Amino acid sequence: MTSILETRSLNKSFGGVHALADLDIKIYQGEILGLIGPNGSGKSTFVNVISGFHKPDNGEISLLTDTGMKNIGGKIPADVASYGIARTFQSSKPFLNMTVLENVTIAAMLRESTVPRSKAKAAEMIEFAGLGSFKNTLAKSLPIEQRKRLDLCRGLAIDPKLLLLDEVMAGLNPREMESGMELISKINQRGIAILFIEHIVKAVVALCSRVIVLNQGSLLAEGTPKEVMNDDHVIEAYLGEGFQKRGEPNA
Amino acid sequence: MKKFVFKVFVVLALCSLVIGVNLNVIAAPKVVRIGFLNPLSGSNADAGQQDLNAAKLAVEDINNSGGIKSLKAKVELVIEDSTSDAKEAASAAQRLFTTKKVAGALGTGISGLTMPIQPIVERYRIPIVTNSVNDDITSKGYTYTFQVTPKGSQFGETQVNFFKYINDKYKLGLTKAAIVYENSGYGVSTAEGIQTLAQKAGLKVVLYQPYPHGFTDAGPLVTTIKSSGAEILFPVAYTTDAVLIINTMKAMNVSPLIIGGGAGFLWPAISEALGKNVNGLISVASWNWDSKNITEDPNMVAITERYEKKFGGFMTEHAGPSYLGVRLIAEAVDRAHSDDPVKVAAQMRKLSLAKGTIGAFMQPGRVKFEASGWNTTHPVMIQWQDNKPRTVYPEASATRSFDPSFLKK
Amino acid sequence: MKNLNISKALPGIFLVIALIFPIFIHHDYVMHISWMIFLFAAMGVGWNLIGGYAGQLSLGHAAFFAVGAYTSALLYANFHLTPLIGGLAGGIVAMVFALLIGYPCFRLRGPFFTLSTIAFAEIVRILLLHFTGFTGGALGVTIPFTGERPLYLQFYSQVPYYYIALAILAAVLVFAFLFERSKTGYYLAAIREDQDAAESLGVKSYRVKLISLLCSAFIVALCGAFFAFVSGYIDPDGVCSIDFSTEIAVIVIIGGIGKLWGPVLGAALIIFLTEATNAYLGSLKGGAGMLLYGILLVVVVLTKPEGIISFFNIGKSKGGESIDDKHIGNAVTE
Amino acid sequence: MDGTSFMQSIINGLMIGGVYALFAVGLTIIFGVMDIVNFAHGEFLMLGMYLTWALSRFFPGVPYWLIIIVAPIMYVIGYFVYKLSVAKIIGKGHGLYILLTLGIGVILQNGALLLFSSDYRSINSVIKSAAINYGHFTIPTGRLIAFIMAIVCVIILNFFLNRTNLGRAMRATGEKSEVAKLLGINTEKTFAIAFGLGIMLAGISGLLLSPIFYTYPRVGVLFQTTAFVVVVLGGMGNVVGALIGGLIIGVMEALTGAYISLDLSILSTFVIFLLLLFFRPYGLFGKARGI
Repeated sequence: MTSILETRSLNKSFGGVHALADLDIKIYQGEILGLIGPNGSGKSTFVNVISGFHKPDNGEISLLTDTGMKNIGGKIPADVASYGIARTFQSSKPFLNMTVLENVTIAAMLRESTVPRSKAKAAEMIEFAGLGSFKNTLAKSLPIEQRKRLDLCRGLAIDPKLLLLDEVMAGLNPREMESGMELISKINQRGIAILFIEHIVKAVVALCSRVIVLNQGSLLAEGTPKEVMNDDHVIEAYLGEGFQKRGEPNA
Repeated sequence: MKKFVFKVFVVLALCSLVIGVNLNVIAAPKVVRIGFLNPLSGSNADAGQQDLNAAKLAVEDINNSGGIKSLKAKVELVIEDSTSDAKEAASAAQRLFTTKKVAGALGTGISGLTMPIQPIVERYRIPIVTNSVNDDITSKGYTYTFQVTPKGSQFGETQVNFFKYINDKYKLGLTKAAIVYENSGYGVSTAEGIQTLAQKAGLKVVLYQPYPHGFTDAGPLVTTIKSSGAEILFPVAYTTDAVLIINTMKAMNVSPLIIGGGAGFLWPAISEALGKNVNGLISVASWNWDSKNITEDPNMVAITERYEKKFGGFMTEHAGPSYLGVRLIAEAVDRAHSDDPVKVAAQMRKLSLAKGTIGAFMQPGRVKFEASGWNTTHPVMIQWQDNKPRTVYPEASATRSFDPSFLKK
Repeated sequence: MKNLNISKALPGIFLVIALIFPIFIHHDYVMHISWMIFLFAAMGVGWNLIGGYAGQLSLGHAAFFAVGAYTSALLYANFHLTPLIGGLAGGIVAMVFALLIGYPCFRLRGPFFTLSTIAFAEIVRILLLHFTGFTGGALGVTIPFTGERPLYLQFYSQVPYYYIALAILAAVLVFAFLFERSKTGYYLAAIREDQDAAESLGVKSYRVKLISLLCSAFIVALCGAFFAFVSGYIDPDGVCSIDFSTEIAVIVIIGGIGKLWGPVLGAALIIFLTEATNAYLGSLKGGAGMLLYGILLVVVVLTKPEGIISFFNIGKSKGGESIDDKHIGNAVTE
Repeated sequence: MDGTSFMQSIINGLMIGGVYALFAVGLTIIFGVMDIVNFAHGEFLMLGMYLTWALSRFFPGVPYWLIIIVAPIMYVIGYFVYKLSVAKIIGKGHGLYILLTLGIGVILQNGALLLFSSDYRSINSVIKSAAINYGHFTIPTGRLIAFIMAIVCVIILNFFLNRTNLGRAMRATGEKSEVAKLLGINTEKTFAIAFGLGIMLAGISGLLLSPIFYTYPRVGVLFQTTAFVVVVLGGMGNVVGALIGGLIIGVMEALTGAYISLDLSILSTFVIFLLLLFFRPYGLFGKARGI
């Protein structure tokens, strides 16, 4: 299992608060890695540091490229994207006054040389993501599910090797979550590794082959979803001290 | 379709408005129009206002004495505000020359506004009389520009000669000179004149310093003057900076002999600003109301008195030449028997007006334009005495002698 | 992006009207006003590339105008070079200046960028004044008018200037039309919508803004060269003043910022109104014309912030309505 | 350039710096609280000068005591200018307030030209060229008074902003206006007061300048661009920063003028400005936001 992304003693603190503390994390090729942890555990910071929006204090981030592992720590977001890492934002950030097609075309332009080719690619991606019927609607008039789907679709359009999904499922009803998970596994089948940051345990268990847990910026646990869910430390971190283990935590 | 029609309608409306604005019909032949182009707004508005007063008086005087006799026509002044912006001045000139049939025009008193107008004047072959002093105005081969006043480079000559005159006469023994000038067309051309002459006259130029016009504090400038040890100061500035320099020098008791470079050191505003402290101040001037060529001719004196009565202040350095400019154009129209600008220009080039005519209004007492369009004249030196600038040099033009009592101070 | 909701024919119709207009009306003053409108419109379209599409409000574009004017005028004064080449040289020199200001200034946002463009233009003006030996300093540069010299853009009649200015405007509009639809155009719209989201998709906002500034500088410099030869005299305070930079910006903002036709409409309105007020009110009392201009400015801002163009709904903008800059407070991108 | 003229340059710099500072303090308050740069600030300075000049014709002599009339009038003018115009475009993007304030500036400037004509007005009082000569140094009295008044105003202002409720409300609004609204602060009123205060300070600077300077419609332009530099140097919205920034710019201008060349003295201001914007955009003392 060759890893596509590795961090070695990754550190980031904001004014004394250690958001990330000596993190060594590996994401393997083609896997869907779940990343869970209570609020404020550093999940979003981790995504922001990997995607270049925050500069790491120290430590290394290396990404698999055709010429072997390359250190991408400290690169600006645009470079990180061109190396092949796409991301979505916790609160979706579409280009509001543009249509869905225009939104995705912007992303497709990273790899496609001309505007018409980018548009064609974008149309293709839109169909793939099931947004066909919304192609010419303005992003600002899309409901929450379609906005999330648009974020995903835009990320796809830059042909990433790794897709960072930051709480893509938040705010969706069960039916929407079902089709969301379907789309994510469809994306994964195209060989794109996914870092799946989510609170909804059901989705993590269903999609992820492996899960890592962060707490106060450091790695608390790692393993299959089942192992992690039953790990005492994890339960303690989530539910606070004083709770005994009571078998399978209900969804 | 409806929206489309609406849009085409708007565009056509805009175009017709542009056309309608200016195509008024040519007035009855009985009026000769003389254009007036000077800054009535912006930073040079105070100079423009002096020119406007003089031009109005000139037109009044012409009409009171029978207008243009050969055409039996009254004269009308067509006023355009050139503003103090060069681009707008060019548009104003374009508007004046193409939409109003003028026989000639007066404009402008500010070098930086006259030069952008000259190509337009040349294009429409309309004679203009300017009282701005920059040497370039009559050195670029323009044939329809007539410069009534002395040139910037002559200012230096007169200032240095005058200094030598009083330096010898009163044995002042001063040798170290500082030249500070406003970094503008007027400032640069005047300062270069002073520098070349001062060196030739054996003066030691210890400071040759441009300063940004419209500065907020004369402190640094006066400090530089003080540390340069200059005994004579040749400042070239408009009113705002001149007042600041003199006040700050008084405050820092730096008191070299000041020989002003015209404009700011000569206009009424400085006497309002300095009160009686202005008396004794010397300055070069492109024209002064009490030079001998005027005081010895009752008609000329009458003009300056009419000006003072009408506008409540002595006729200023800008007003005199502007008045003369309008009268010269009227004279040329009269001699050309036509208000066709090309004919008027031809007459202007032939003008040779000496004593007894309006030509006496400009020292040394005659008006004659060279091929370059420059009227061969020379600046005069004035000294403020009882809050009025009095001509004290050269002797041929002086009506008052220089009052040395101020030198001791 | 092509959802301009005007009929495709309208630009063609405007061009035809403009081409035949001088046949019917060729009074020199009307021609003068027209080429002034075309010139300011072309500069406005140039300014709009950075001010509208990239949302970077510059109040220092007179610096590029001055660089274009001075380069072409000095090339003429020293080597008798025709402005057809001198103008291009001016454009290139202006692009170099754009690199100088672009690199440092694009890390700034909101009022800080605007203030730094003011400082940049003032520095250019002061240097033009200071190096008298090279630029003629305060004495300025004269290009004497010595009769009909087409190679040096000198004509007796104003009609040729009308057509040259029209050609410049048409070329600039076509460029802007294609620019809007180019990758850079899309990227600029994306940046204006949400710079973080755009950067996460690989958009190098700094490089894209620099490209739009380079194009903008080239266009405005070209207009500077044209103006230098038509007016025959340029001086630092005339071509590089704060008031002039502000006028270019005001024309686009009033006409409709971020919209292809905004600058054209703004130029027509402002130039026409300034001329009309100066023609009728100028001689009345100094300042009356400008007072009306000030009142118009305030009224437009308070009643119709998106600019006059929204009345006509020509060329719906792709992206931001007005200059909505969300990162107002902090000066620097993280 | 011997020692004395170096010291004299420092004095010159501090003296004009006092005036720059007081003028900039008004600008920095408006920015600190309302996040807008007032491009008509110079014209309000001009308004203050004309007001003082007009009053001094009825009350001749040294005009400084006129502050008790000029200050409130200018505050009221500022308050209503905000209510009638600026209030309508708050939060609608920074391009609009630049245009609006530019428009207000053009109106004030040309209105003054129409009312007072373009002649130069000055107040004939002893202050005009009075100075304290100490050894071979000279301290112009008029500018010294302006310098002291600037310091006094900043101290009072600082006290007001930090100690009084209204002051704290203004700082809160400056920090995060949405949050301030939630806490029940009437941001509308705070904005109006801040703008009124800013314009009052511009008026006071006008009063201090009128005895030692000349008044004409475009006088504001001379001070405005420098004030932008001072505000950024001191940190947008930082009152004490604006005072220190003003003094630094004054001294820099004086020294460049004395040691390099006079016509480049303003250049030094702009070069500092650009360097500052790139390396310390929050100014020497400023925080990211608020006052």
